[in-house]
Amino acid sequence: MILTDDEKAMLDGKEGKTRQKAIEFLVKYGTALGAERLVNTNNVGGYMIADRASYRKFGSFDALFSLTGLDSEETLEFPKVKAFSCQFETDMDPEYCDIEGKDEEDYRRFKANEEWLSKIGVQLMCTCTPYLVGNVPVKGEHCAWMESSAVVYINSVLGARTNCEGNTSTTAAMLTGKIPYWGFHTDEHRLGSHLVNVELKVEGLMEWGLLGYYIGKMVGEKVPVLDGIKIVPSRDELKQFGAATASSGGVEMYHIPGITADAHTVEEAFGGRTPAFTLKYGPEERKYAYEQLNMIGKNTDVDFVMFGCPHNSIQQVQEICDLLEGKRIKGGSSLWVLVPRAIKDLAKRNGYDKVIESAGGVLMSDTCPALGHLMPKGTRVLATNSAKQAHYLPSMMGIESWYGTTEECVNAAVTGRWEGALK
Amino acid sequence: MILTDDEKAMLDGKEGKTRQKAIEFLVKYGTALGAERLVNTNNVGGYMIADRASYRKFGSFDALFSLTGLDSEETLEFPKVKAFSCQFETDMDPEYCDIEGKDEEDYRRFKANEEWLSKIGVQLMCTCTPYLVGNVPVKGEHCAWMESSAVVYINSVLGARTNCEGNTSTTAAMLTGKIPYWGFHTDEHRLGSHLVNVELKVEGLMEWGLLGYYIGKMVGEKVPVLDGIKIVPSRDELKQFGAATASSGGVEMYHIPGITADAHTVEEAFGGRTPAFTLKYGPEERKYAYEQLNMIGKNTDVDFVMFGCPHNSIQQVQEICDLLEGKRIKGGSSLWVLVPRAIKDLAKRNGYDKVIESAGGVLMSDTCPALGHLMPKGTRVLATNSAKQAHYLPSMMGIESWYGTTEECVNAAVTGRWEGALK
Amino acid sequence: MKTILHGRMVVGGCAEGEALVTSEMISGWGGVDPATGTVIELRHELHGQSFKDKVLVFPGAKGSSGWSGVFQSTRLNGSAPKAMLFNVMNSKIAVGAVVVHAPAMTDFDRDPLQLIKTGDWVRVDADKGVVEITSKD
Amino acid sequence: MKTILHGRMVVGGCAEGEALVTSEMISGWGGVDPATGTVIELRHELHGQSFKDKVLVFPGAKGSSGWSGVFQSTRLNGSAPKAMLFNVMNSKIAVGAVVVHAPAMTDFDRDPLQLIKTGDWVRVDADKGVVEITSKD
Ligand code: F3S
Ligand code: F3S
Repeated sequence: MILTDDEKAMLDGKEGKTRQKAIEFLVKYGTALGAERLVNTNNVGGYMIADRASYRKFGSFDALFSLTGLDSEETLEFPKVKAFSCQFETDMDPEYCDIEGKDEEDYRRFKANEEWLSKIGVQLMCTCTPYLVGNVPVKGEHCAWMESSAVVYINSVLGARTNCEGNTSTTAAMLTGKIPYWGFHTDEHRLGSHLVNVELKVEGLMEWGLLGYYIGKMVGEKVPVLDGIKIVPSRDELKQFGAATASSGGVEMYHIPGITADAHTVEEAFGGRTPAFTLKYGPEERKYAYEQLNMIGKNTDVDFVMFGCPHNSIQQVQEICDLLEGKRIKGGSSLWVLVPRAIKDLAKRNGYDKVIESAGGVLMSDTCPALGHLMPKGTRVLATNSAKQAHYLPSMMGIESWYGTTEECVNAAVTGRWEGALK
Repeated sequence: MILTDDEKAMLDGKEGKTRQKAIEFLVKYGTALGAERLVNTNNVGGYMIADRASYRKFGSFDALFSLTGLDSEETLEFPKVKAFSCQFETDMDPEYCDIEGKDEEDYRRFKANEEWLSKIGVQLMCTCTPYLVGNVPVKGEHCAWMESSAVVYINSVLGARTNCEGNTSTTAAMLTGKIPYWGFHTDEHRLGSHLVNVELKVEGLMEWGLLGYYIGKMVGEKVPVLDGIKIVPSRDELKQFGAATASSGGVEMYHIPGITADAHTVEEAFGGRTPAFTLKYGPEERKYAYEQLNMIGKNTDVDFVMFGCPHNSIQQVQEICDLLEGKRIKGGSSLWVLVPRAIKDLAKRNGYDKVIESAGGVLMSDTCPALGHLMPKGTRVLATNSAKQAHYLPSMMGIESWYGTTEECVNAAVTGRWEGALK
Repeated sequence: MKTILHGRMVVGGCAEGEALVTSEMISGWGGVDPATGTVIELRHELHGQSFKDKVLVFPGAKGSSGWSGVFQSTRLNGSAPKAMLFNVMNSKIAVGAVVVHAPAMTDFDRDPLQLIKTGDWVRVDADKGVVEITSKD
Repeated sequence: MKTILHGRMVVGGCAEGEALVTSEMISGWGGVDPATGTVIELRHELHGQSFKDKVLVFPGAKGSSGWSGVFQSTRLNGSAPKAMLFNVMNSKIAVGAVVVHAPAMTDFDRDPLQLIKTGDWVRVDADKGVVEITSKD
């Protein structure tokens, strides 16, 4: 790799051992990728949260994050970060230890972890939707983000430039303000590969989730270009769509010409090249996606309903509350509505916390079931409007799951029964 | 105007008198514009905050907002809004009544106002930067927003479509989900008119504010296209830039080809037409803008420093705190750092409230000096990094003002003296 | 001497009064004192002058979206213009014109800023789309 | 029968072991149990099988950005693959390969998914860019 003078100085240890270790990792990583150089970044989002077992084992945040964040067995002291840096999700909401099965030790560790991050200058956004709480990158901005659902959103919808980074690369990027110039940082890599002719009218969170799940399955980690989208999708629809493509496949970028940032037309999205493959999305494909997402569900006795993967916007909270208002969820069932912490503040201002609590649910922030390995005790059957959560939770937690509309899920919470169906 | 069936039904009063009045206004408004039809919108941001005098005079929110929001002398009862709707700024921060010179009556009215808005389903974002707290419109999304700095941001940077609406049109849009299809909703109107050759390297909030202030002055309410921008500006730089163009002029849309949403190239930004005018921005123009912004400042004894017009992002709060940490502002001086309420939550999590308070400043949300006609008692000389606030406050409040970098303003807060200069 | 101008109705009605003309756009919020109808923008050529009961002739509206709110207040305070004639349409001025309730016109066959001088007597029939100017000289 | 493959080094080093081959991309987070190196993605053809001490031959990495974290954990838990051979480079697998510390290669002259069968003995010299396959049959 070709390094600039400031990069060479860091590599020589001129800015201390920790930054040296960080840039050493970035050089190894760039070499693995086949990158020719690094690029400056001032927008990094990662994950430095200690779980109970690791923290007990390592005894300090410095030791643990030296390993997971810098690939260093030696414990290094962390200086202030160089880039604007955010903590994305965490593994618990400190306000709901009980419900999550966390104890005093977990709570103390979490608070200490927050303090440690804050001390090195990392913003505690604690969400997988940082673009809902002020981290809205500009088109062309070089970022280094983790969290596949956020990556696909900012690359595609906003036209920012990031690969789907990992713990180590984001930690190294925070400390150095650098990331390999490769992949979605370059024009070439952002061009479309697969053309998807969407023959149906796609409207609503569930439909966009199905479309995304199908496309991810079909294109893997390639770059799909959607043609035939007639109605401008909402931010929340795109959020669910992207998360679904990144779960069933590894989509980090897509184009909806005229709506997403990079291309006005299908031709532009392919950069003049011919699509490698052409797919269609019609009634059969929709049905296939629905069945894939619902194949783990047999038991219609739902005991856990979850909204907010990726974390809910205030608009989604409002929609849920409009459906929930004046109702009570079934005894023995649980309802979790997940939001970024800052959105919880907004929600409270409008009294949505009360609506959810009176119905017997919980307005939770900072975390999610899949990320925190958290579920209400004894959960057997989940219902959710999130394709991502329906994809991951059965594998991770050994439960059954149903995927459907927000309304079907609210009904399942109230009646305790799944009555959703593809209409 | 040609109306659809659902619009005609509303006009006939099928959805009640209030929505009837709302769509009546929209038809008058559309006629005034010369619009041919309305368009659906599900993203409306407006202002329904009662000030003390008006509330005393009208006695109820329904009466007051019937007049200011629906142009109706008759008091109408407000049903739930139809579109996703947000309250943008307000005229006070209920946490700082003392400092703002507000009393118990103001506080109670404010709280009652919040409750009233919440009851009709309006989200209490209470900021002029709703895109920092989750209202991030998608490219092509038809919106109806007030607040010039927000309008120019979402039109240009995000590619959403809105005119700069007023109290009445946004209230009517909330209740009906409609707005005239005119102006920036149409492709034609979004094309560039003026080419601006930027001959300087523009970097940092102050420089972007100067550039914006100059351009607004020159192009009025036209659509400038910036050529020669070499470094991708940050979200905050664009935020300051847009607010400045909308203050010295009436810019509601601009293009920075390749960075803002609508155009990849200068040619595209003009839709193939020839620019009506070509301007340049070089050292002289920069100097002119600086002098215009600083011409009201004579007295260098600064007693009020203000950051956050438009409201600060968490990144800006961090930058201010990095400069402020460990310092104390001068006795008798005031320092206000303004943020959206939801961002205050984030800031607290990182301890920035403490940093600001220990320095003798205040972390304030919901409002701003210009909007709330709020200043620390006895203020004579302001220093700010906001071109918009430096433009408006002297006229509105009869004070002097200085415009400069964040660092110069922090120094002025600490020393009580303005030592800024154009370098 | 009388001059006739034709234009498009923005808000209907008839009114007449003395003209107040400016070649500079007007800012509502922060640019006008709604109590008196006085222009308060420091850098404006009308700074210190009120449009109360005048026929306001100007290029158009600039600045904050509070424009219409301020102009509505001038109506409620009795300090609104008698009529408004302007060249450049935008959403601020359209909302503003509707809530001011006074006759308003735009899209003229000739430029009113050129033809009308401050102090001229102006009769506006927005419904018919006609403006009659009696020069003060 | 021995077959030789050439490719590009991703992470240097030499290792050998039995091949575990899949034509499906692997999800790290939510797809692999880091304690045992077992694939847990329910819909995956390797579901229930562990890559511990195997030479893992696969198209590439999919799914969440937790990929590298999970693969780093397999190293710490002693359940990592001996080597990784894959076709599609991306950032997840690059970070993952670096933190696994085992030799890794990509960009082969022929498709390893076609040439290597589960159970074959595979010797990887990433530094030299050579893979030697001894068929089990
Ligand atoms: S982190 Fe977010 S994207 Fe889903 S899996 Fe958890 S809610
Ligand atoms: S409302 Fe916002 S844009 Fe400035 S004038 Fe007040 S801070």
